[in-house]
This record gives sequence, structure tokens and C-alpha cells, in this order.
Amino acid sequence: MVPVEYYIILSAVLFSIGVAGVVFRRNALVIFMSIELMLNAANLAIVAFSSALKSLEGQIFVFFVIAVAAAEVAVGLALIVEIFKSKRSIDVDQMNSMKG
Amino acid sequence: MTLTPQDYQVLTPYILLTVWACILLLLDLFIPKNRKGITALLSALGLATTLGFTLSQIGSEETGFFGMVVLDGFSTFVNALLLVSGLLGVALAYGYIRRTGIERGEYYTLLLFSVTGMMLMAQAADLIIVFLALELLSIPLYVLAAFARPRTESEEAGLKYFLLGAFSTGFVVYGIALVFGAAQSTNLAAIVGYASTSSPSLLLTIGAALILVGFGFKVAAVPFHMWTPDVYQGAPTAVTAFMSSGAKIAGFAALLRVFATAFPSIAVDMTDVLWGLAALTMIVGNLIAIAQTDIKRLLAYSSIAHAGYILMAFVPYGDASVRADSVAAGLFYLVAYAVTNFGAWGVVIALEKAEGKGLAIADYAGLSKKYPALAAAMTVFMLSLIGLPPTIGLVGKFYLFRAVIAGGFTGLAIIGVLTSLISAYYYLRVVVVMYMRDGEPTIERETWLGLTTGAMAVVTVVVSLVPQYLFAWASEAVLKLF
Amino acid sequence: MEFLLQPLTLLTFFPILGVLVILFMNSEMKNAIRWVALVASLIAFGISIWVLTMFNASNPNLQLVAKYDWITVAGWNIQYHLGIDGLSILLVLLTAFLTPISILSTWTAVEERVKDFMLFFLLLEVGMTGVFLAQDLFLFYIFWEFTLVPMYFLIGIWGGPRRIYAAIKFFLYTMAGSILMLLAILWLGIYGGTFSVPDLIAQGNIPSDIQLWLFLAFTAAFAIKVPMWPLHSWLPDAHVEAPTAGSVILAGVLLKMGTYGFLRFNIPLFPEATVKAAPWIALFATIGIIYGAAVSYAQADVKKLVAYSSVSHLGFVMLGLFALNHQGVAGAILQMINHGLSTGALFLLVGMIYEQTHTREMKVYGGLWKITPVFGTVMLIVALSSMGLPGLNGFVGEFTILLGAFGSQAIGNAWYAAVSALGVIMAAVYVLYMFQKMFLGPQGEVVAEVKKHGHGIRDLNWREIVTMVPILVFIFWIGLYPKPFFALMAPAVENLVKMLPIP
Amino acid sequence: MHLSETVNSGFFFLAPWLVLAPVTGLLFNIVFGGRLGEKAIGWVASAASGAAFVVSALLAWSLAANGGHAVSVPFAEWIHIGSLELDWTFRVDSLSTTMMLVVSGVGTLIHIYAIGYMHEDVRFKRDPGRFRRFFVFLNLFIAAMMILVSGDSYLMLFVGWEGVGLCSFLLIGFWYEMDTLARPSWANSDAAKKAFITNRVGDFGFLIAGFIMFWVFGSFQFDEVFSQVSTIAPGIIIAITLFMLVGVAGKSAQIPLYVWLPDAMAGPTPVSALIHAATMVTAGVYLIARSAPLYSSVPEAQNIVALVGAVTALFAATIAVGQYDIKRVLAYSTISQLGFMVAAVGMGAYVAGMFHLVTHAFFKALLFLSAGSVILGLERGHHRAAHGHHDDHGKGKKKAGKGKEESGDEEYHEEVFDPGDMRNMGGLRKTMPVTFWLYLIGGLSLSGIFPFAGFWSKDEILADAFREGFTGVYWLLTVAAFFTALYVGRQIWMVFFGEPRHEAAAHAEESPPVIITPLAVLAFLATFGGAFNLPGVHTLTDWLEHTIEVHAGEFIWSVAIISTMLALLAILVSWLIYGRNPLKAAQVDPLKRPLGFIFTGMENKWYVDELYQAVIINPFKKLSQFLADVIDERFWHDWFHEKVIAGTYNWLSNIALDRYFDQRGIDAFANALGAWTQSLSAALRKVQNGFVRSYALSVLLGVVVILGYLIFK
Amino acid sequence: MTLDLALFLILALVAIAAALGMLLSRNAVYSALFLVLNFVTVAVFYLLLGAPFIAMAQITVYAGAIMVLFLFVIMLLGAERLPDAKVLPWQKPLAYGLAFVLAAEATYLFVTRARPEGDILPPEAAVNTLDNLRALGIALFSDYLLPFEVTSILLLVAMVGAILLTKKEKWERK
Repeated sequence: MVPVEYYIILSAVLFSIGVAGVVFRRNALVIFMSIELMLNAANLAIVAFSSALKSLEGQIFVFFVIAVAAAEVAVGLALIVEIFKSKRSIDVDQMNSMKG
Repeated sequence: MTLTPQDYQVLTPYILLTVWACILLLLDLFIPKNRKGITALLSALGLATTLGFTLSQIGSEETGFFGMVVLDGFSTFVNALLLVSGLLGVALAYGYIRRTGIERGEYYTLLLFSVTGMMLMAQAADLIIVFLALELLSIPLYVLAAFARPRTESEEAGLKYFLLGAFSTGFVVYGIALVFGAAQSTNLAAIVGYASTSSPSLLLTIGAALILVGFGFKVAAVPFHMWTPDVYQGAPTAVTAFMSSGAKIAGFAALLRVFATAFPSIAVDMTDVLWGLAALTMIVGNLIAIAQTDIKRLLAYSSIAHAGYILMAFVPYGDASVRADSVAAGLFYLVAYAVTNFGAWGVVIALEKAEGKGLAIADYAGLSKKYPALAAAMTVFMLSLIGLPPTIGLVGKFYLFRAVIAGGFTGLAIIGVLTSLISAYYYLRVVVVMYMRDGEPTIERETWLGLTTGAMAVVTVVVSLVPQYLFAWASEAVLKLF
Repeated sequence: MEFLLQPLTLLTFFPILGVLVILFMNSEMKNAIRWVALVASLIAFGISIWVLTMFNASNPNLQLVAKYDWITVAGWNIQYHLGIDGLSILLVLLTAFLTPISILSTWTAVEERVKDFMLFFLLLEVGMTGVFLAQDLFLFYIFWEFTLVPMYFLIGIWGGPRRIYAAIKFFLYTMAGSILMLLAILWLGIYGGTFSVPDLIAQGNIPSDIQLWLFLAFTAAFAIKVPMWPLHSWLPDAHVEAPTAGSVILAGVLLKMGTYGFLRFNIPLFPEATVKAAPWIALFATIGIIYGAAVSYAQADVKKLVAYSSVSHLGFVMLGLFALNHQGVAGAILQMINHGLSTGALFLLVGMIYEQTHTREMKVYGGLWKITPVFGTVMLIVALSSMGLPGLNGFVGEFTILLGAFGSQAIGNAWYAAVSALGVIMAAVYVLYMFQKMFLGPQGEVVAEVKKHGHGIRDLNWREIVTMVPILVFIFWIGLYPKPFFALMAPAVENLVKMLPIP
Repeated sequence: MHLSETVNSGFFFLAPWLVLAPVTGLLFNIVFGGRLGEKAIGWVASAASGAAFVVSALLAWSLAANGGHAVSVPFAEWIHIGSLELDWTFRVDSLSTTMMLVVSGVGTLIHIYAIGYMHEDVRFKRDPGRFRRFFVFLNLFIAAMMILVSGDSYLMLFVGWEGVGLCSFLLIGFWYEMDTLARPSWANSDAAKKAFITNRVGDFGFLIAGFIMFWVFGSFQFDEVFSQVSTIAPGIIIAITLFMLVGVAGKSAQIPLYVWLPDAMAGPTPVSALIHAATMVTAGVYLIARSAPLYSSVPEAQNIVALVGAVTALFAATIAVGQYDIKRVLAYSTISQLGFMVAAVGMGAYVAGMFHLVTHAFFKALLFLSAGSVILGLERGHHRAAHGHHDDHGKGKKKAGKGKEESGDEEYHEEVFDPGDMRNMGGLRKTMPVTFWLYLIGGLSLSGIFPFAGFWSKDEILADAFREGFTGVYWLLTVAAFFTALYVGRQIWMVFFGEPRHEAAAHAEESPPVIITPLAVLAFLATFGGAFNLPGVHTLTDWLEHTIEVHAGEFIWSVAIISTMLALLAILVSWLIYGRNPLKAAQVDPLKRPLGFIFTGMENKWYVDELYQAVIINPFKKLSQFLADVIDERFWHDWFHEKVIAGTYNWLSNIALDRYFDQRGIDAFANALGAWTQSLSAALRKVQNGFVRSYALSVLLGVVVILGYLIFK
Repeated sequence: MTLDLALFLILALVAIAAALGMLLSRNAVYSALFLVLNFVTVAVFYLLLGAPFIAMAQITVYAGAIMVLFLFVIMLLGAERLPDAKVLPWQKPLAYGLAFVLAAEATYLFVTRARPEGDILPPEAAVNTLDNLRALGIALFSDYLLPFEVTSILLLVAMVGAILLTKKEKWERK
């Protein structure tokens, strides 16, 4: 029997790794992947809770999260591709024409 | 388990607008490229119709779709405000997107979809719906921000908004996960039911805090605000105008709905956090605004600062004796802010030139001589943003600070007024330039733009003289919320 | 209609009619615009006289009250509530009196954007009158803040070389104070359940420790406006840069809003705190009197000199108010009027000469009396009034103030009054210095300079004399026969003083 | 509680016309003067003053008919607030009528004299506006003086008190654009300003006295105050009287506030005679006499007043000896004589003081007006001589004599003749005989030579001092009397005897009748004025008895003999020094050698002006400058408000400098930024750096902090 | 240590290692592949937690569709590697630090302050129970009909947006 907090801690660690990726990677795609990792970690937590609470609600929520993630990916990748066309780079550090 | 007409009635405006948007998406294909004005008109028609339905719902109280959504005074108030914002967004965009060469029918469709997301957010009674609505309002905005591609700034704005938005969504989802873990449900009513039977759990608090991060991001509260100036600057101005009001209204509506309905039990902790956020937002927003030379960035920081003011209204949400008044004050201020904000952006749009020219504050020099009415309108908006008579901004601040003081947060109120003072400095600069500098500005004369701006100026002044009806509505709206 | 025909409503908002007319006039019709503005302000003055005739001086309470519910939803209790009593009637009259005079003074001084100027000026009148009449804190606050806006434009658009700086400074400083007052107003509104000043005074059960805080918050607003030392730093900038009419109104009326605020709100609303604070206010007032006078003397710019002299004069007013006895308060009210008249007149006169010479450096003047005898004489009278020569208005005010302060129980010792009396000497020093440097002595270089460009310096013309004569009449009237003026305020002052818990 | 009655009989109802008559005159001249000729203006003014005299006389007659009981004539209410009740009420009693008569009488004479004098004055450039202005001021003065002497309360007295101060200012600075020698200069206006401000210092004392009075007695009205004297602690009365003394010292030119009076000679001569000798300066004496019940109740204060008067009398007399300007000698003489009066009233010898006041008005007015006549004569002579050949006597001497005031005008190279410098005179006895005799009468009267008016009045003061045991005061005054005779003798020898030391003196001319006639009247009074209060007759004493508590002074032979002997001795000494060997042109004063630095001290007025300059005026200027430039401008305005407040504003908001925007206005705010704040703000600016990663970091930071707070709270 | 726990720990290590791999790989392709590994591991967890439907969705949608899309874009743009740059040197340590603090806070929270209730059932109890799947399906179309529909709209909007953003056509400017 695995206590639910083990899963939650695992998800928190994964989530933190995702956060770290967003914060310090420069590659827009990798950043985006890190965000997916964050969502994934959250999903893990939900499913774990769902399992511990013997509730289906969590699983359904995860289902919607996955769907939304897909929608986000569509838009996000389109944006990245588009910006690559004009900048010839997906380094987010290049995208600082506005600041201050 | 079947759906009844009541269920649909709860969501009539949303469904109406969604269906209309889908139809418009198709219709647009048949509208010739040079007559996209028709799309604009049609979208406005849709918004107006929906607004009519929404207004007819005043006084209705329903729950629908198995507790997923509610219809109450609050949602009606917010929906009406959102629909008006949508209408104004269309009116401001009409000439603008044509002139800047980005006229596409999808602009309006996306705007409609975004409004549907916002409305759903106001009606959500389940965290799942909150999450979905958040995405539904955001994704069109990501696209709209980048709508002026391949202009670098626009694309950058889109990407920044998207990456950071998705980042913050990650926190929201994790927050929902924790709340679910703590309260065994994502339904707001169920959560509050759980919280009332057991002692408040820290897990719930942390989950709520993470959800707060997501809302904080949407409403541009410090420290989740940093996307705001860049996105506002880079996005097409008409989009910025819509986004700065609409997204903020929706964000606050959801924040209020979620916190007031689900989390009163952890109010003690949350109040501290909200206090800090509000104070920080007012301070940082106003301070950085002073340094701006670009009117769009200036207004962006201004919108951050105002997020802080509105946040103040939510600080005492757990205190039963004052929260109704306080939240009503927040709603009123949202209206004041939206009206003023649209007006100010209208002026900005009028002065904007191709390629992002005409956006420096210095470009406003001499406006009062050449276009006195426009300058006067801008002055009214600036005064309203400062909170000076005779504008709705003053009445709003009065209402707001009163609620805050009544809640016992005098310190916060002091920060609020002091930062208002700071804000006077940068708003006045705009006035200084318009009235006390010489220059030869040119403006775009567009009927809808002019009408919108003028109407907003009139509303700003007139409502300040007879604010009681709006007051009454706002306080009515929150009565059944708690 | 009944609402609009209330005398006080009419008085407050009549200038709006002028604003509407001017709004639809072509901005090229400069003279017509001037006339419209003048006539509008004169009619407003007429209304103020009408109000005066209806005013019952022996009644200490609010009169001619216009009271309507305004915002009474959601636990709000805000009324449209105007009223006049002995504390405010003189200031209302002063406002209505100085506005046409100021407008008249701009006839040739303002040539650019006449339309805008007159619009702002009339709006300013609305705000000022409203401040003196409002009896609801919310309404008061609206008028109070509203006066900032037109004045800001008047300084910022038609001012001197550093006008924008001065305008912003004026705006920010005064706003800084008033927002703290806003909080106090809100607190009162919540605590008392109403914003009506008479009701709040009647309730009057604010705990004394809180009274002190509220008192301080109101003081922040009013003290900056007055301005009390050491918060005066905005004043010289604003005065020097403002156009003549702006300076006149600024000194004549706007500063009075501060002292009036103390009188109308601080003292009756927070009597305990008032009594506690009286010695401190007296201390600052005394410092202000001496400091303002000394600093005036060291100025090279005549407008700056007059500006600093206001610091000194308003120190007297504050000293009188916080003597908290009949003499002090009545003297202070009268001195507000006196200062409005004399300092207003000084600014007008300085403006008249500035229009010709375009310099305010005193050292380039000299011997003007010989060239412009009428101007010199008028200036002399006004200057003497300003330094408090008996027989002229300034004396009556300053004397009663000092007399009141000298024996004030609230202040507690006579030293403040005694030291303040030194200010009378110092007033002579700077006023005479100014008069000597400009009007006496050999002819200064500016005379020749002006001659080079045209006909030389001219004496006052008819319009300018017409501008000055009413002020001079009041200077003598108040100096020789102030009875009617005191009679107007006496019952109200009596009432005010009586309610204070002076040990 | 008015002790004085209000009477409807007699001419008392005319009392307001004391003031209204001159006011009418001045208003008439203001309104119609522009169309009148010089003469008409002058006569209108004189008539107005004359009318006041007539009213005074009628009032005196009515008062006498009323048995001398004081009468109040209410005119109008003035200030009524709470317990403060001030009215415009005239008071007719023996003391006030005495003053009224002197003021309006002497005033009228001087008005008439001025008609001629002003016309003759070289500074008068046939400017009718100036002429009119002069008479308007004179009438204003009479009006103010009448308010002063006829007021029924201290406050009304104060109104007149300040009013005459104003007139003094206006008239001293009458030739405001020049100095006494008609050169463009600030000197006259400086003198005027000095007079006003010094007077105001005195008024400060008066005001404080008034404040105490009000809060102690509850009134300013004379009778009400006096009736309560006995109920009040003496300490308070001492305070009142001493503060009042400050006022007296200002107005009546006593130590330490006398310094303005010599400079006041910058005014036209009639002004010197009227204001600065006969009337205004005696107001202080009147005030003390008026306040007799107060002073009499506190001997300590009396001592101080008497001492101040006596010291002033001697001190000023010594300075007078060292002066060269004919009017300046008289000015110091006036101070000295005022010292006598103040000493007298201080001792409680009110009658003696008032007596001396009256006689002094006669003879000092006579002296001043005669001096004016001399000056005019010299000017005429100079005018004639100038047509002949050039003369450079004046320049070198003038500098030594005139002292400081003119050192500022060094660049003024045109040769200037000073008609008032006694070193330019000599031998005028021959060219101006009438003036000489008149002057001589005045001089003898002033010196206290029997039987001239001055003898009687001065002697009464000395006798009272002696009798009342004010020994120190007595001796001081006696010595002062010696010096008085000495400078009078010196003056007369220098001016009228010997040979002319200047072309102008040689060509001097006698003055016209319009000038001489008033002099003759005054000379008559100066000779026989002693009759008003001859020992044993006591007319004035009896008269004043109705108002103030008096005692008839006895004539003390020893005192009279001592003072007369001393006076004669002084005249002898002056003859030995100045008469026997008349001064030559450009010769150093013969007293200088034997007296050395003492005489230098006298010449330079014991350096009191310099002392005040160094101790009071310069520090005040410095302080003002310091407050204005350093405290207000640099510290408060520039540093605190610009740097600290505005700078903090900018620093907080990271405004490095808004270059596009506003260089002059707003950036004045920003420009106040210090270097360190700039570098800090540059660091702050980096936060909003445009990098998505950093923005995300900000979000993360927020999350971490919030979670940390909630978890570890 | 039970078998469950051992399995969990091993998988957890793999998941964390894969996540770190994604985080630290210089090459975006490796990152993507590491992420796929992570997703698969998490899918196993889902199975362990008795959520087979979610596990399948994870594999197909995430590991399958989404990550393939990622890889596709990476290849398309040729953006496997970014040239080195030395901007924001303070960013990286700060990012690590804060992420570590976040993880630490979370761990602390879950371990000591707010231990979530309940234990995970053995997978056998949940896996392959048809009831479970059926209930899920029914719920999705009854109670959760609205979210479902909203999601469909969301996907539509995303599609429109994506098309709009990548369409070749350039706007002609006036």
C-alpha cells in the first residue's frame, strides 16, 4: 500500500522541475514542454487523489485537462512557428523588443 | 438525470452567443474581403441581442447543468458588463483593424468566443468550468494579441502572453488538484459544504492560493503582472482595449465567485495574501507607470494599478458584515474602470498611426488646440483614473475606500490613496502634453471610434453625478452571492 | 425646477450657464467671450447679493438650505446639501466678488486661448462656491477636489516660464493632503452613518483618540492648502508662475478653502482634538508668521514676496482660528476676507505693471510713483492694508486675531501672540521694502527700457481703475466700519466657540 | 461704564469735525486739486486745518463752560466682537483739548508757511501734482493726529498713532526719488522707511500693552481702564506701562528708538517743524500723560520712564553739539527736549511735561521754520552765485558733515551745494536780518533763558525733579540743559555771525512774507508762551486738573538760578569757541582739537546707527537671506521638496530621465535625482527587462512567497 | 517495503530522472524524448492508481499526439539547439533556487503540515473493472456534459486560432 502523499510529493517534484524549465530554459519549445510537464504533474496529483478518495471526478477532470492541453499545444505551436518565421529563432531571449 | 429547460435558461446568454459565434464563423466565409464591416455589425448584433437577454434575466436565480453553472444577480451584472465591453471592443476595432490592415472576419469571431469564455467564468460553479472558461477566454486572446502578425511586437506579445498564460494555468490546475484532494470535489457548493463540516485544511488553503495565482495573472496583479505592459503594447490597440477590460472583469468575477462561494472558511489566511497582493499591485503599478513614455505602456501599468484597487475590495471577503458592500464596491469600480479605460483606449486608437507610430505621450502635444473635444475627453478619462471629480473614477474610489475602511483595513486604504496620489503624476503628464505643449497631432476620424469615446466621456461624467442606480444594481447583484 | 431655483444652487451653478454659452462660441470671438464670462460672473455676484439679503445674520444656523437625497442606496447616506451660515457667507461673497474682478483683469493680459481660459475660470468659480456651501462631506470633497482641475490648467497653460512644474506641484501637493482627508471623511461616514456635517456635529460622540487621527487627516488637507508652515513650499512656485487672475483667485479664495476647512470641519467635528491641538497649531502658525515675513523680505521677485507674505498672513488666520475664542475666530474670518482683498489686489497690481514691463525683479524698478501716481497711490493703500495699518481692513483682522490669541485659553500662553505681533513689524519691513524699491527712489532701468519700446510706462487705465476701486472701497469700509461684517458672523462664531470643551 | 458724560449741550457735537474737517480738505484736494492752482490748494488745506483749530477752540470753550468735565462724543461703532467693544468715540477733556489746540494751531501756521516754502524749494519742479500731494499728506496728518489726541480709547489713540506714523513716512519720503540735495538717491526713501519701521517697533510694544490691558481690564476705554487700576496687581500694570514705554520711545524718539528722527530731516522743512518737532513726536508724552493713573500707581515704572527720558535728553544734546547740518542740530535738540518731557511725565510731573510740550511746539517749530528760511535764503544765494563763477567749497566739507548716507553716491560727480550745512553759512545776520532775530528768539527760548517760554517750562520740569527727589534725573537734565545752550550758541554763532564761508551765504536773501508771517506768530508764542503756566498762576495746571491728577509745581529759585547760570555759561563758552574767532571756510571744528575722540563721537552720533546696523539690521537681513535662500529655497524647496519628495518619487519609480518628454517642467522633478538614486533606479529598471523567463520568475517568486507565508505562518 | 512501494519508488525515480533529463538536455529533441519517457512513466502510475482510461488518454494524446507534434515542429524549425548566450546570468541559479524552494515547500507541506488522507488501493482493485469505465463514460455525458461541450468549443477556437496564425497569406496593408 502506497500512501497517497508519496504520489503527491512525486507530482510536486515533477511540477517543480517543470517550473524550473519554464523559468530558465531559453528554447520556446522546451519551455512549452516544461509547461506540459507541469500539467502532467498536476494530473498525476489529481488521479492520485481521485484514487485515494475513490472518486471518479478527478479522472474526468484530468480528461479535460488533457484535452485543453491539446488545444493549447495547437495554438502554442502555431505561435512558435509563426514567430520563428520572422525571427528565425525560437530563443525567447530574442523576444524582448518591448520592455521597461 | 436529464437536462431541463431551466438548465438552458441558466446559460441562455452563453449559448446564444456561442451559437452566434459559430454561425458567424461560417457566415464570414461568404462575406467579401472588403466588406468585413458586415461581420462587425453582425457580431455587434449578436452581442446586443445577448445583452438584451442578459438584462431580461435580472432577478433570476438558478443553478443549472448539475451544479456546474449558476445564474444569479452577480453573474447577470458581470455578464452585462462583459457584453458591453464586447460591444465597445467591436466598436473600437471596427475602424482600427481596417486602417492597420489586419481586417479579418475571424477577429470578431474570436472576440465573441472570448466573451463567451468570460461569461462562462462569471457563471461557473465548478472548478472544472472555471478552468475551461479560463482557457476559453484566454486562447482567443492569445491569438488576438498576435493578430497583427507579422509585426514583431504583435507576435512577441502573443507568445509572451501565451507562454506566461499557460504557465499560470499550470498553477491553477495544480491548485485545483489540491483543492480536490482536500475537499473531495471540484464543485464550489460541495467544497463549501466540506469546509463547513471539518476544520479548514492547509491543503485547501494552498490550493486556493495557487488558484489565486491564476486569477492574479489574468487580472494582472503584482507579481504576476509582468506580461501586461509588453502584451498591451505589442497587441493591436483595439485588442488591448478589449483585453484590458474584459479579461480583468472576468478574472475578478471568477476570483470573487470562487473565493466567496467556496473558500470563506480560509478567509483569514487569504485575506492576508489578498492584502499583500493588493498593496503590492497598487504600489508597483503606479510607481513604474511614472517612467513610461509610451501611452500604451502607461495605460498598461495603469491597468495593473487599478487591478490593485479592485483587489482591495476582495480583501475583506470573509467578513460577513462588510463583504457585500465591499464586493459591490469592487463591481462598481470595475464598471468605472471599464468605462474610463475604453474611453482612454479610444483616444489612443484615434491618435495611433501605422507602424506603431503616434503612441508616444509626446505625440499628444498640442491636441487641445487642434482637437479640443478629444483632448477634453482624454482629460476626463485621466481625471477619472486619478479619481478626481466630476468623474466616475472618484465615485468608484470613494465607494471602494469606504468599503475597505469599513472592513478595518485602514492601512490598505492609506496605501491606496497614496498611490492614487502617485498616479496623479503620470496621468497629469498626459494632460500637460495635450494642453501645455505645442505640437501638430493628427487623428483618424472614425465615426464609431468618435462615438464610443464621446459616449464613454459622457458616461464617465454623468454616472458620477447620478451614481445611485448603478450603486443599487451592484449591491443588489451581490446580495445572494454569499 | 424647484431644485434649480434654490438660491444657493443657483449661486453655485450659475457660472455653468456661462460655460455652456462660451462652449458654443467661436474661439476667435475673444471680446464676446470675455463679456459673456464677465456678465456670468457678475450675475453670480448679483445672486450672492440676493443671498445676502435673504440671510438672517442673527441666526447662527445654516440657512437657505437646499437638501435633497442624492445617493441613499446600499447603506449610503449622501445628500445634495447646500447651506450658508455666518462662517461661510463672507467667503462666498468674496468668491463672487473676486471672480468678476479677476476676469476683468485678464482683458488684455490673456490673449491666447481666451475661450479655454474663461471656461476654466468659470468652472473654478463653481468649485470654489461649492466648497463654501457644501454641507455634506461627500459633496464637499467633490467640490474641493474639483477646484484643483481648473486651477491646474490656469497655471499650466497661461502661467510663467516654469508653469508646468508649478502646476504639477500645486496639484500634487494639494491632492496629497486631500486624499488623507478622503479617508477621514469615509471613516466619519461609516461611523456616523451619514456624511451630513450638521448631523455629524450633532452626533458628536467620536472617541477622543480617534478624533485626533481624524483631526490630523483633515489637517493634512487643509494645512497644505492654507498653506501652513512648513507645508508652504508649493505656494511660491504656484503664485509666481500663475497668471495674474490665477494668483488673485489662488491667494484670494483657494487658500481660504484651507482655513475655512479648519473652521467648518476640524473645529466643530473634533472639538476635543481641536482643543488639544490648538497650542501646536498656534506654534506652527507663529513660526509661519515670522518665517513668512522674514523670507518675504529677502525676495527679489515682487510676486514671490507677495506669495511669501501670504504664508505670514495665513499664519495669522490660523493663529486666530485656534485661539478658539470669539475674538480670535471672528478676526480670523475677517482676516480671510482681508487677505483675499489685499493680497488679491497686490497680485492684480503687480500683474498690471508686469503686463507693461515683463519683469518682476524689484531692483529694476524704482521711482514709479512719479510716473504713475494713481498706480502708486493705489499700491500704497493696498500695501498698507496688507501690513495692517489701522483704519484699513488688515488692522481690524490682525488686531482682533492677536488680541484673541493673546488671551486664548486654548493656546494657553500669550507668547505665541506676542511673538506673532513681531510679524506686524516685519510686515512693515517687507511691505515698505517692496514699495520703496518699486515706487520710491530714483527711476529704475526698466522705465528707460520700456520707453525704448514704446510710449513708456502708463498709469492705470479706466478698466484697471474699475478693477481696483471696489477692492479699495472694501479696504476702507472694513477698516473703518467693520460692524456689518462682524455682525454677519457673530452668532455663528458664538455658537462655534461655545461648543468647544475648553478647560 | 463710561465715567465721562455725554453732553448734548455746547459744541461737543462738533468733535468729529476735528477729523472730518481735514479729511474733507484732503478729499477736496484729491478730487478737485488737479484743477486748482498751487495757491488754492495750499489755502484749501490750510483752511481745513484752520477749521480743525476752530473746532478745537469751540470744544475748549464748551468744555470750560461745562466745568471741565470730560465729555465723550460717540460717533460710530467700530469693532464689536464678544466682550471686545471698540467704538469711534471722541473724548473732549482738558488734556485732549490742549493737544488739539496745539496740533491744529501750530499745524495751521505750518500749512500757511508751507504754501510759500514748498513753492520756493529747489526740489519742487513746478509740479502741481507734487504740490497737491504735499498738502493732502499734511491734512491727512492733521486728521490722524486729531484721532490720536481725541480718541476715547487706547485703540482709537492707536489708530491715530499709526496714522501719524504713516504720514511721517509719506512726508519724510516726500522727495522720495532724491536725497536732501536733490540728487537721485534712495536716501530719502530710506529715511522714510526707517522712520516707519522704527515706529512700528514701538507700536509692537503698544500692541502688547494693549493686549494685556484688554485681558486684564476687559476694555480699552480710558475711564474703564483707569477705574480698575487699584484692583489689579501692580506687576501687571508695570508690564503694561513698560510695554507702552516702548511705544513712547518709538514715537517720541527716546533711547533706544530715537534713531529715525535725525534722518527724518530728509523731509521738507515744514514737515520737520510740524511732525518731527511740534506735534507727532510729542504723542508719546501725551500717551503717558493720558495714562497717568496707570503710571502713577507704579513708581517702579515711573523711575524707568524718567530715567529713559533724562538719559535721552543728555545723550541727544551731546550729539547735537557735534552736528553741522542746521536741521540735524535741531533734530537732536528735539530728541533731547522730548527727553525732558518724557522725564517729566515719567516723574509724574504731567503738567510740567505738557507745559514743555506746548512751549516746545512753539519754539521748536519756530526754529525749524527759521532754519527752513535760512536754507531757502542760501539756495537763492547759491542760485545767484552759480550765475557768477564756480565755487568748489561745498564739496569737500559736505563729505565730512553729512556722514554716511551719501557715501553711496560717490559716483555723483557734479558739484553739489548743501544749503543746510552750517559750514557753508556765516554772517547771515546781515543778509537775512529778520530770520536772524526770529531764530535768536527761538534759540533763547530753547536754551531756557529768562523770560522766554522755554525757561518757564524747562524750569518747572527741573524743579519738579528736584522736589520729587529724582536727583539723578535732575542732574542729568541740568547737564543736558547746559549742552542745549551750548549747541544753540554754537549754531547761532556759526550761522549768523562771522563772515560768509560760501558764495551762497554771501548772496543769501531774506524770505518772503508768507514765510515770515507764521514765524512771527510763533516767535510771539515762543516768547510769551510761558504765560500759560507761570508760577503762581498755574493756568495750565488748573486746566489739566480736570483730567489728570496734578499738583501745582512751585517755583524753586535755586533750581532756576542754577539752570540759568549754566545756560549763560554755555552761551559764553560757545562764544569763546565759535563767536570770538568765527569759523573760516574749510576749517575744522574748533571743538575737535580739545575734545578729540569725544567730539568725533558726537559728530558721528556716538555710532548708534552703525551699532544698530551691525546688531539688528544686518543680522535681520542676513537671517532673512539665510531663511529665504538656504532654508526655504535650498533646503526646504530644492532639497526637501525636490530631492527628497520628488526624488523619492522618481527613485521609486525608476525614472531615469524622461528625455523625450519634458525638459523644463516635469523633469525639474526628475532632475532633482541624486547620482546614487540614479544608479539605484537603473538597477530597478532591469526588472521589467522584456525577457519572458524573468517574467515567469516573477510569477514563481510570487508563488513561493505566498506558499511560504501560508505554510509557515 | 512492499512490492507496491518498491515499484512506485523505481518508477518515481525514472519519472524524475526523465523530467530532469528534459530539463537539462541541450538538445530539444532529447528533451522531447525524455518528456515522452516521463509521460509514459506517469501513464504507468495512472494504471497503478486504477485509472486505465486516463492512462490510455495519456499515452495516445500526450505521448503520442502532442509530443509527436512537438518533435515535428522541432525538426521543422531545425531548432534542436540554441547558440549559447550569456544573458541574464542570475536567472539560472535563481530559477533553480526558487524551484527547489517550491519543491521543498510542497514536500514539507505534504509530509508534515497537511498530510492528504487515504491510501491508494492496489491497482488490481481498480484496473479492468468495467464499472469504472462505464461510470466514467456516463458521467462525461450527463453530469459533465457542459464541460464536455465547452471543451469542444475550446478545441474549435484553438483550431481557428492555429489556422489563423499560420496561414501563409500576408495581410495586404493599406
